Amino acid sequence: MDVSLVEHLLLNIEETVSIVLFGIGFTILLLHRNLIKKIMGMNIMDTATYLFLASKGYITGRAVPIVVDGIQDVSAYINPVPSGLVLTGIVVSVSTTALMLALTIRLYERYHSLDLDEILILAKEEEQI
Amino acid sequence: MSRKKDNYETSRWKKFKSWVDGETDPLDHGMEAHEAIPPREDIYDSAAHEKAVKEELSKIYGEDRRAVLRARGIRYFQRFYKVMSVVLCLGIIMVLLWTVASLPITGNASNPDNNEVAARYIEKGLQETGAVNIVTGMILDYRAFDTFGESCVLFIGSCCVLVLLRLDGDSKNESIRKMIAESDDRHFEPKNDIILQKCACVLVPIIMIFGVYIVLNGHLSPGGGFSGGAVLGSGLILYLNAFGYGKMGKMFTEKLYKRITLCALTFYCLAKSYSFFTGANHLESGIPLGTPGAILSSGLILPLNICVGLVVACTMYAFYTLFRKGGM
Amino acid sequence: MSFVQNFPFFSIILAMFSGIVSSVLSGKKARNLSLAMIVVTTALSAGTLAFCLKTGESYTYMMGHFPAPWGNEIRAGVLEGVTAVLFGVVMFLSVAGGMTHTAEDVEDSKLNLFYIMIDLMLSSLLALVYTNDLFTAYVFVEINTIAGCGLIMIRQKGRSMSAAIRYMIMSQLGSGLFLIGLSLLYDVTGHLLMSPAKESVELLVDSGSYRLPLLVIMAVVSVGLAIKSGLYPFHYWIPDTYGYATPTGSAVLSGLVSKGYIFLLIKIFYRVIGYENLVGAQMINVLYLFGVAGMVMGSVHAIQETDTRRMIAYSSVAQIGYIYMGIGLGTTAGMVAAVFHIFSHSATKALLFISAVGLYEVSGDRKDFVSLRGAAYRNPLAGIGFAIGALSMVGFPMLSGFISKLLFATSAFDSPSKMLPTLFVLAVSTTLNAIYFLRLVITLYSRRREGDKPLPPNPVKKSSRGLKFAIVCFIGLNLVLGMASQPIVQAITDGLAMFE
Amino acid sequence: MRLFECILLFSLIVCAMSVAFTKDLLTSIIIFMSYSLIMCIIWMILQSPDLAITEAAVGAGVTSILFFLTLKKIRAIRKEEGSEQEEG
Repeated sequence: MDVSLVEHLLLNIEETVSIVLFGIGFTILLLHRNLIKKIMGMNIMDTATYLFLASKGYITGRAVPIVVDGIQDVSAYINPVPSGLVLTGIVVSVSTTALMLALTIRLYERYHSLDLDEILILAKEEEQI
Repeated sequence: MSRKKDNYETSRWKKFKSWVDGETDPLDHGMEAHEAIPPREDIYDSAAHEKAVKEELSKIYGEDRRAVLRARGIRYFQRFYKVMSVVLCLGIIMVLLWTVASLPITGNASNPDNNEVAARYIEKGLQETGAVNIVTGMILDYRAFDTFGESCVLFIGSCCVLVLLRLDGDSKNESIRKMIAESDDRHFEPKNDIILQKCACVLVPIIMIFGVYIVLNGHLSPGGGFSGGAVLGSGLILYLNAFGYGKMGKMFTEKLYKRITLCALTFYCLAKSYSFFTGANHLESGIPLGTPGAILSSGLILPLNICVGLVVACTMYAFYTLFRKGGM
Repeated sequence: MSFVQNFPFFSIILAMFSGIVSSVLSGKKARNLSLAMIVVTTALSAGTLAFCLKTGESYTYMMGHFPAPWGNEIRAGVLEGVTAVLFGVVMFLSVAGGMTHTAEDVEDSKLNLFYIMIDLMLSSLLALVYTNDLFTAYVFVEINTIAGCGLIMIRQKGRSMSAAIRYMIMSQLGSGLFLIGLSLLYDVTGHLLMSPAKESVELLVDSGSYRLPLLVIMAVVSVGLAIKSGLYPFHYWIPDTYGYATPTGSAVLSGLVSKGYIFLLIKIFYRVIGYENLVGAQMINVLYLFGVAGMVMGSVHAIQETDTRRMIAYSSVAQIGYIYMGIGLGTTAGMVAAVFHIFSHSATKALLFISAVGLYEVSGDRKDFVSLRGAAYRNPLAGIGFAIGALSMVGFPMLSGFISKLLFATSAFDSPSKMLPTLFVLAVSTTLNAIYFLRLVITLYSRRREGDKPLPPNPVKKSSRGLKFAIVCFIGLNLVLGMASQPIVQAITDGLAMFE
Repeated sequence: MRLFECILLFSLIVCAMSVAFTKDLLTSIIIFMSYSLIMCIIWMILQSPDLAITEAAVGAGVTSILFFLTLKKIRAIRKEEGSEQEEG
């Protein structure tokens, strides 16, 4: 593997980690059979993206974008845009999480299982009866 | 040979006809075809040996052959799907990592994203929105449409949870739902736990005051409607856990929840519509921005924060009660 | 600034506001409010369209006091106007057609929640159509997803709930990819609004920097939205989802939701990435391949299906393949054909779902072929509606499907390398379409036989006025799209030119 | 500070992996909660206190409560089923 590539990845450590986390979350969401795990995977995937965004806004040596002592210089504060986007995103992921958990409860009430494959098979059988 | 072919032709035609009439299941048809022309099965399934074993098994256990075939198809499909998914996921990670390696380096002030957009937010944000916290000013003034969409996401999320978990008097399969409601999980835990209650007595006021502080100071310090609302909601949840539904139900009913949500969202919608309308038509909005830094400043941001805070607090509490007992 | 230019904004806010107000209304009032809202919104969209046609150019509308790179914006042009009007009409007819069934399927106390979902669904669709900002698009994609999930699981049957969770999982995968694509794009361009982002992308392409990230952005955004719209290898959630929702839900989901995502994708291709960059990056060929595979495989799956509703759902997979194939041709003519197929398919598929409901009503709510035999005699109007929908799907002249197939075929001649495979696949897919749709139509128009499974007692229900009205209007819409296609194709061409 | 951040980032990956591989759901929920808390500290380091406070209230607070509630509900259903079987 190229040395400069690894070096660059280490310089971009936050992004690298967030991509790895994104991959882990994506894999859990796609492959894990347990619904609660799937939902956790979804959350991990979302937070990983938010970490990616937030690290994009960060500038070394600059402060929180809250105006202090009337200083309004660009060189004093970090980029506020990603923070705003992530704030919006977090709300979205809470809503989807709540919705999916509610669906999980209802499915468990009905089929007494958390395994998605099993639930799908049971649902199919139930209809045929 | 030719006779055989004729037979085959006629049977095919018959099958096709019956299939057009919708009499036969095409899957059955497929299976019958497999029996008629064995080589096709081999294409479908490379492990002929396994097939033989399976057939033995199905004979032994007297299972329906079709079911076995189908189950095997599903299993093969699942295995294939699993392998493909793992490959897909690894591929995505690799490609994205490779991409990251060619992205600009974090923390560098000359990155493309630190452009005139961020510069204007920082340099003029205070004058244009009146908010000391630039992030709040940005999400509630510059990019307010996104934020309005976000509160709609929360609203529709709570509606969906209501659909799924609310137990109604006229629920269709009433007996089952009632049974589940009666076996409420609160039976399994101690009631009126004295330690919890004393702790709650101390903690709930502090949490609530903290939540209110975060909401009201959203334009001055970190936080804002959403985080403050979540803190307020968790305060309500703690109170509920300590003192039970009876006490909570006296002050917080479903009606109140609906009213608060409706009023807050309506105000939000109208206020932002007014601001969008005046902005797009280049009219003066006439909303005073006040002195930056004072609590009553920054125009619409404070009331909007309060609205969002109320909606979020109620929604979080509603999620909790709906998950717990399917109602408020 | 003319007052008409406010109309797109009014229509989005109106739809949202009626959703919010519906939370305290009774089911019936919420339904009336929703229907009235859809009519008003469609009228507003028509006003916008007329304005854009008159002035002959598109315009952007500031959402707030701040201009382009700082504040949110929406954008309206001819193509947006046409799409918004069509979405409004299809939404109105689907809601009106499935009204009585919705009232049966949904508990009374939760009926208003159903109409909240419809309202917010429409508002998010309109926002996706009009948006000029990528992050706004993400937020409204999420609203669309959650509302879609609500429309599926509101029946609260086991099958529909398991379909809903499957739908949610696939959609979340798609949203995750879409969001990471947006983050990468923001990272290399520093913009979220479409017009400034496109300028930066063009600068980057010219200077040759960040070539790999741009390619990955294209891929990730396309795959994310393709998963959400159900392109072929990611289609596994489609049959369950469309098959077990309420009739209105099925019509809306298949006719509008997936089309909203595709429209957004086209918009991103044109307004952010730049179509020529996309063609240059060979990304388009991947979409073409997936589209072609979907066209054939969707039809093959549909042939194997005995449940008619699932069959119609699988046919959606094939039709979405057509759309992606058109996008993948890499020519403007192909794109025009794809956009026309979006319109044609959303009108036709909604017609099929709604008239199928009329047929199930007279067959004791059974959905298999044997029970449906002769159903067209028991409910003539629904039979005619279904037959026309099926013929349109197959590509019968005078109907909308014919025009879109014609457009696909003629546009194939523009790209020499893809001409032969396109024509071949079009022929194969049309044949397969004809096999399963005509088979069903023949079944509908053949008499019941001696040995047939008896229908449940008292199978014949009278269909409601709403359903009849919806079927008649959908047939009309199909004929309009089929016979008066010239101005619509012209409008699409103009609208695509305005995207640049 | 950089080292501290790297340790935190590494522990994020560890948490995410163990969420995937833990058998017990309760444990994985608790791990997920700690994942959110670590994320919140990282955001603090990245100078975004708005995000940190929101993540602390929402990710580690409300989302985890919802997960716990789901698990509790599922166990309640399971228990009820078990007692019915005993009776039967």
